[in-house]
Amino acid sequence: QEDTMTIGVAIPSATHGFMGGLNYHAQASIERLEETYPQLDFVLATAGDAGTMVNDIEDMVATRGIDALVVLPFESEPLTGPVQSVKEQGIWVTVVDRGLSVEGIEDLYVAGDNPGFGRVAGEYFAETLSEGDNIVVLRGIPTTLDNERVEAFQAAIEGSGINVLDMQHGNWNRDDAFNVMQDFLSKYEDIDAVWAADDDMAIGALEAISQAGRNEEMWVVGGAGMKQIIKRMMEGDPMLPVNVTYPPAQIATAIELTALGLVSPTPVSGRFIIGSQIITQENAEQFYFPDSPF
Amino acid sequence: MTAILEARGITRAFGPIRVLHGVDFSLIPGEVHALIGENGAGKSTTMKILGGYLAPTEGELLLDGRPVRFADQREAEDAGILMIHQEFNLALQLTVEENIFLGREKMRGPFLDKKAMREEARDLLARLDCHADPRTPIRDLSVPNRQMVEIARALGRNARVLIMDEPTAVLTARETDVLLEQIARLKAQGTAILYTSHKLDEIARIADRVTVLRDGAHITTRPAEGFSEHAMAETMVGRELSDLFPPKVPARDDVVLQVEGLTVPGRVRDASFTLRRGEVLGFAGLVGAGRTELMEGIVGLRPATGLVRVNGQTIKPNSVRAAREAGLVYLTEDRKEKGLLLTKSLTENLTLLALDRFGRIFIDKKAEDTALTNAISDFDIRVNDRDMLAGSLSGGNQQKLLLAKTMLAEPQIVIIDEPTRGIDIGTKQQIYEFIAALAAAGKSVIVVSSELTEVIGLADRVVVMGRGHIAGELSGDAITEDAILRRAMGVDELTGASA
Amino acid sequence: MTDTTAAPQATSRRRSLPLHVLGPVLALIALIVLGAMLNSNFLSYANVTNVLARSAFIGIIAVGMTFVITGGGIDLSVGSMAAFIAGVMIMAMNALIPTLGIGVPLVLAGMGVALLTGLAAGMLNGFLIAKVRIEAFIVTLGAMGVYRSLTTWLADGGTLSLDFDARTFYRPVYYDGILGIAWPIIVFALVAILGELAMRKTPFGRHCASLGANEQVAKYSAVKVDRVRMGTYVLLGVLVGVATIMYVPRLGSASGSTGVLWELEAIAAVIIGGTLLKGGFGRVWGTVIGVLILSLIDNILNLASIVSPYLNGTIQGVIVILAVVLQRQGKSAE
Amino acid sequence: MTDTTAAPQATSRRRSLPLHVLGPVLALIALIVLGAMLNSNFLSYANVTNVLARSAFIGIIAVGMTFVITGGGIDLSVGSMAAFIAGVMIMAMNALIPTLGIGVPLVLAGMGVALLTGLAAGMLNGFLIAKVRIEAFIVTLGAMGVYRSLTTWLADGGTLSLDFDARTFYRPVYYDGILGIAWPIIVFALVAILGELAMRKTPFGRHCASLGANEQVAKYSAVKVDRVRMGTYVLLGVLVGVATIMYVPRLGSASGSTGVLWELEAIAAVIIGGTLLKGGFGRVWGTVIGVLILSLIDNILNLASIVSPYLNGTIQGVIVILAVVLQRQGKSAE
Ligand SMILES: Nc1ncnc2c1ncn2[C@@H]1O[C@H](COP(=O)(O)OP(=O)(O)OP(=O)(O)O)[C@@H](O)[C@H]1O
Ligand SMILES: Nc1ncnc2c1ncn2[C@@H]1O[C@H](COP(=O)(O)OP(=O)(O)OP(=O)(O)O)[C@@H](O)[C@H]1O
Ligand SMILES: [Mg+2]
Ligand SMILES: [Mg+2]
Repeated sequence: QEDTMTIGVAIPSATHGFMGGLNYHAQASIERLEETYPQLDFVLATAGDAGTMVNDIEDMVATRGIDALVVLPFESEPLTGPVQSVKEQGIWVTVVDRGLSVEGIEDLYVAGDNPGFGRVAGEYFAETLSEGDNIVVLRGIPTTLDNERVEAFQAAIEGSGINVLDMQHGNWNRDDAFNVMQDFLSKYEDIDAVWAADDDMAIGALEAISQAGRNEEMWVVGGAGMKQIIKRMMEGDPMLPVNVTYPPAQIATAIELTALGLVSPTPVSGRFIIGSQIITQENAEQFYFPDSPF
Repeated sequence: MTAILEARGITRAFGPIRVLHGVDFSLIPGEVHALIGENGAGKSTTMKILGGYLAPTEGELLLDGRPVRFADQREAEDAGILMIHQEFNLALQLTVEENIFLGREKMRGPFLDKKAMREEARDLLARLDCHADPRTPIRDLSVPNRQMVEIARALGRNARVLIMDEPTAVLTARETDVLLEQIARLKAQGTAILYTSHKLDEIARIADRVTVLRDGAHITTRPAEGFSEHAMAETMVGRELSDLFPPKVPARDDVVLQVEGLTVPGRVRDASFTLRRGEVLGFAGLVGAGRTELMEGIVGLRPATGLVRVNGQTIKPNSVRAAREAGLVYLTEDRKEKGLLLTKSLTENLTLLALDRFGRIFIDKKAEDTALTNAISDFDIRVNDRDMLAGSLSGGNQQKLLLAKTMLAEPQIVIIDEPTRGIDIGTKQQIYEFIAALAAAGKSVIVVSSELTEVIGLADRVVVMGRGHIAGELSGDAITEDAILRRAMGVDELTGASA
Repeated sequence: MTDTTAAPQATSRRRSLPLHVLGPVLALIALIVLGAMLNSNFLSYANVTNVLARSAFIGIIAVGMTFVITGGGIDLSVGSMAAFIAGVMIMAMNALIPTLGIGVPLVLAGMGVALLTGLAAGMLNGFLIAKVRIEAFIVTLGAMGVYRSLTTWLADGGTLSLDFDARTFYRPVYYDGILGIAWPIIVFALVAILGELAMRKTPFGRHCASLGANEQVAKYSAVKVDRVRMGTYVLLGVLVGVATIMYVPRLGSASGSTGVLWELEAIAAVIIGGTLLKGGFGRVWGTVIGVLILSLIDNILNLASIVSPYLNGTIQGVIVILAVVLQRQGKSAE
Repeated sequence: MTDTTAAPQATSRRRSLPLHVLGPVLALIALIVLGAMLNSNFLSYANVTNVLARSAFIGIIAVGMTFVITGGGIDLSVGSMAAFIAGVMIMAMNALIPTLGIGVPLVLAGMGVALLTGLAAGMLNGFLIAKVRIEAFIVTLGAMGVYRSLTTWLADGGTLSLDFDARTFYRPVYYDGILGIAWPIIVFALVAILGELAMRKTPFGRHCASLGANEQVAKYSAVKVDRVRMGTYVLLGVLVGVATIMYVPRLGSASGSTGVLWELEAIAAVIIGGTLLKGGFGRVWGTVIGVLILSLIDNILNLASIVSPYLNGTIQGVIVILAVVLQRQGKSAE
């Protein structure tokens, strides 16, 4: 009883597909670990903005006496100070996905590769398209993260002669992406490809394209491997040649490693960067998780 | 003596319509100057111009002999001119004290001096023989008490000129006396008072001079001495007036309304009475006797217990709809808060109660239009424009519209609370005839009124209420002012002793 | 005398009324002209259809909102209610596929579920507001949180998707139409016309306005105040159901982020259209114009790429305020 | 006669007043008891300090909102206004470091910028509402979009961060205090006390209430209606500035997602506290209770991990409605 240990998990709430997947994996791994290690207790809090996430973390420390914190910072800057003070109280800190703005606070860092996410997609565009081809880009919610991805994408296609006709925010949202894509299609006669930067937006964009009857003209690259998209890729949908991974399961990895660090003497600190890979029709099967909500 | 406030050739137009045509007028310190005229003659408009609430379209105002132009009401108030409006000008959610001192709060240091204000409010009200608690929100006061607050507010501001637009319309005789005493006191202190009322006996009692307006034009200004009530009435209306009350028609025998043991918690206990076909039943009582509450309880507007039978059939309690379907309709005494939608057109107001008669699925706008035409002619509503808002009608004409609205529902039994509040004498006569005609046609009418002459002149039978229960009933020749008052007061003393 | 003076007034009203009425119409025309100038495809059949069809969801909801606001109420829950209804509808349809197979019965069953869920949600709001007498703002703010979170919970944090084949079958309800007019546009037009009729020609519309103008007076005029108030929320709930029926076939999915901020958009459309927020006066056709103005702003911003997309919100906000200023100026001129 | 009838009325008021007044207080106590039962650390110094300190932002804003709502207005822009002010303040401070160095002058300059920006934003809202006479709902809805997007634009889509050293210097303004009471709590308490005094003991408070109760009456009573209305928005703007001054040292950054939904939280707190949404009556202490209730709900949900976090929104929504039901029941009993 006495050595019951508590792990706090603070993540953003499930406001779009990717975060939904992340929430799913967090809950699933917590359930799994609670069964495996009866001496572990978990507190899961989801927040809709940075301030609330800080509140949640404060509550975990003050009232639940956590021994370790796994946090996916809603935003890097505002979370840096509060997480640092958690660390100063001798609590183990695992940071997931978005790094803090001061280095060396966390014991363990597990992350996807945001610039990689943009770069891999950009490289595919640069390879596949030829000079003078036109593309449009659907961006996410304006955030640092979105900026990093888009900058890396732009860097990767630089010099390829690909023409970026337009970029608008689809906010990682199907409906917004649908509307923006409809308007792109009205505005531009010739579009050869779409970088939707997220599979939720890809779904909206695909729908708008097929409504306009321009399926033959262009293809779409989304990202993060949503199961519906992967399924369509497995079936060989020509509009979805590739996808780029950005695994929501990284949170599970982080939680599991943290738990392991608490219950066993094995040192698990360090940095684990889960690189973004390209998914093609051939390897799609490996990335298909029919049970995940994402 | 020189005039403190004078108007020269004042005209006023609303949009393209002129409602005042070159009115000349003067007010001398220490006099009570009465302004009389029919509904819509322009009395309120004239008063608002003098009080700084409205700007004249043409003409000029002179204050102490010098031309002035009030940019807003505040400037008029700074010049010592205050006005009591015909329609209440109180914020319902605020308390009595807050309303009385609104805009000129007493301070102690940086904070309000609530205690001083409360005390002064109490004193002012006491001068008017009104004992409302200064901490009560206006919402919880009866209509007469609200009027007293309104008057107290004006008294508290030590005006040089006090303009009173029908201050007694909602008061009973007793409170009117108190108010008139106060007016006499102010007059003795040299305040100039401009006064209007449709109760011509008051005018005869207190006025020094009388100005008559008709259709927005100045007809005459005369000393009140030797200007008889009858002469005033005829000058206002511009024609001969016959007897005010029509002859009474005897009621039939069958009972149409039977009220048994009706109790409105906290307001009325155990009231029972009957009403026969073709009868005009009067309800008299002092302010706060609970007549309004009883009537509202009967028609389902207030939670009440007890039985209400119409033609022997018990009607569903606490349902206005059920009462209305049984042919029972109530006309409220509070036309501004409960009677009319002031921001809506005349038609929408007229047909609201009887909307089901204008088509089940779609409203028949043509029929509505005809109904408005009929209402305007039947009730002599003076409208400038059929599309105007109800709130732009003069006070008396609003009352007529309210009557028309109620009658449009073709009730079998109609309860009229203060039917002639703010109505000019010519129209009063029309309304009385209308009530008599209703009774003659086999409808039944309950008239709740604080004007005893009205109850006496109209009713076959009078129920007197006091302190929340029925204190007695009079009929035929036994209905006299004295008998009614004695019953109302007698009960007062009796329960006062037992309490 | 009254006759002769009445005449000029009547004409002046007729003359000045348009100014105030025209406010929103002018704003709409200005936007259309601007759009046409910025992009030649703006007035193309495809773009016009796109804009109108996607206005339909907010539009149908805003028509219902017009009644609620006219009656002196407000409903902040409509966006999340739409998400919730969509979620329930999708789950119900998926569950019914084994029984009903894929076909018209399935779609009809789904529509039935959507309408009933809307009805129930509207009744719940209406009950708490009209009978329990809690501020509409609080009830619907609470309901907003409740439906939003229930939807996320139903979707397990992710997205609820309609079965692929069912989706393919249902899809034409958004994308097809008759005589080249898409279904959502037809339904929106129908709802708007019926709404306009109900507001102007029926006792219900009158009663809503009287309720919003002065509840006491309405009560004293034998208007069943509670029932009318309840009615406005129920009507709105059902219309949210109708909007959802048009929404689900579009993308075939629902999640916690479906319908975010629809409530504010719908309320803004209603007010831009000239309905008074404090109640007592409402006009449905104005709401339709308000909805179109809001959709067009988005469309034009996408078509034009004038400035940094970060500033879209600024432009939107300013135009919304300007549209209302235009309308108010018209009114005060009158 | 009137005396004797008035007497029972007065006593009944005195007896039942507490019931209605106590509504929110009871809800608060119920929550505290629940929290203490769920977790023994709930009443610990650290937790109480955390909850109170973080309530301060919404709390300070909600005190200002109480005046706006009492005066018959509403302000939907406060959340995004806070984000905008925070952004401007951070940029100003970063820009001033070369001149002023890191120290008290820099912090004071930042505070000055925040207050001035708040003042200006409040004046703009107030001007459009009181002078140009546009619906408050529309003005502030538009302003909400404008400030939100301006903040995103200033941050270039990302986050605006205060220089790290300046941040370290400024940090104690949130985290430290005197006599063990954190600064935000002290400032919140001060604002609440001054607000309560202003509402109840000064003409300004009275004039706000009269404005909300009946504008016409207020005008006829020589209340400077426009100025009072403007005053409420300016006061709120300045208080948003004050809240931002406490907020920036906490997170040291601002982005487009700062202060999202604060407006609804502040309005909800005001209404839970017993202020009438339609204006005419307001109480600041009630608002404070409302804010605490809202903060405690969040805190307790974190204490307990009762159910799926997806359902937190449901629980929150239901509790908010229940808190107001409690209060209304009290009122109707009266
Ligand atoms: N705001 C307004 N808009 C249009 N017409 C108005 C307005 N105010 C008053 N009127 C019109 O001016 C005329 C005079 O109204 P006023 O209120 O002065 O009459 P009054 O003599 O006070 O009548 P009453 O005895 O019924 O109170 C009426 O025909 C009325 O309809
Ligand atoms: N809305 C209200 N809230 C609380 N008390 C009220 C309200 N309206 C009236 N009262 C009180 O009820 C009692 C009776 O009201 P009211 O004076 O209307 O009776 P009434 O017999 O109809 O008199 P009248 O019609 O002459 O004014 C009074 O004591 C009054 O103060
Ligand atoms: Mg008058
Ligand atoms: Mg009465």
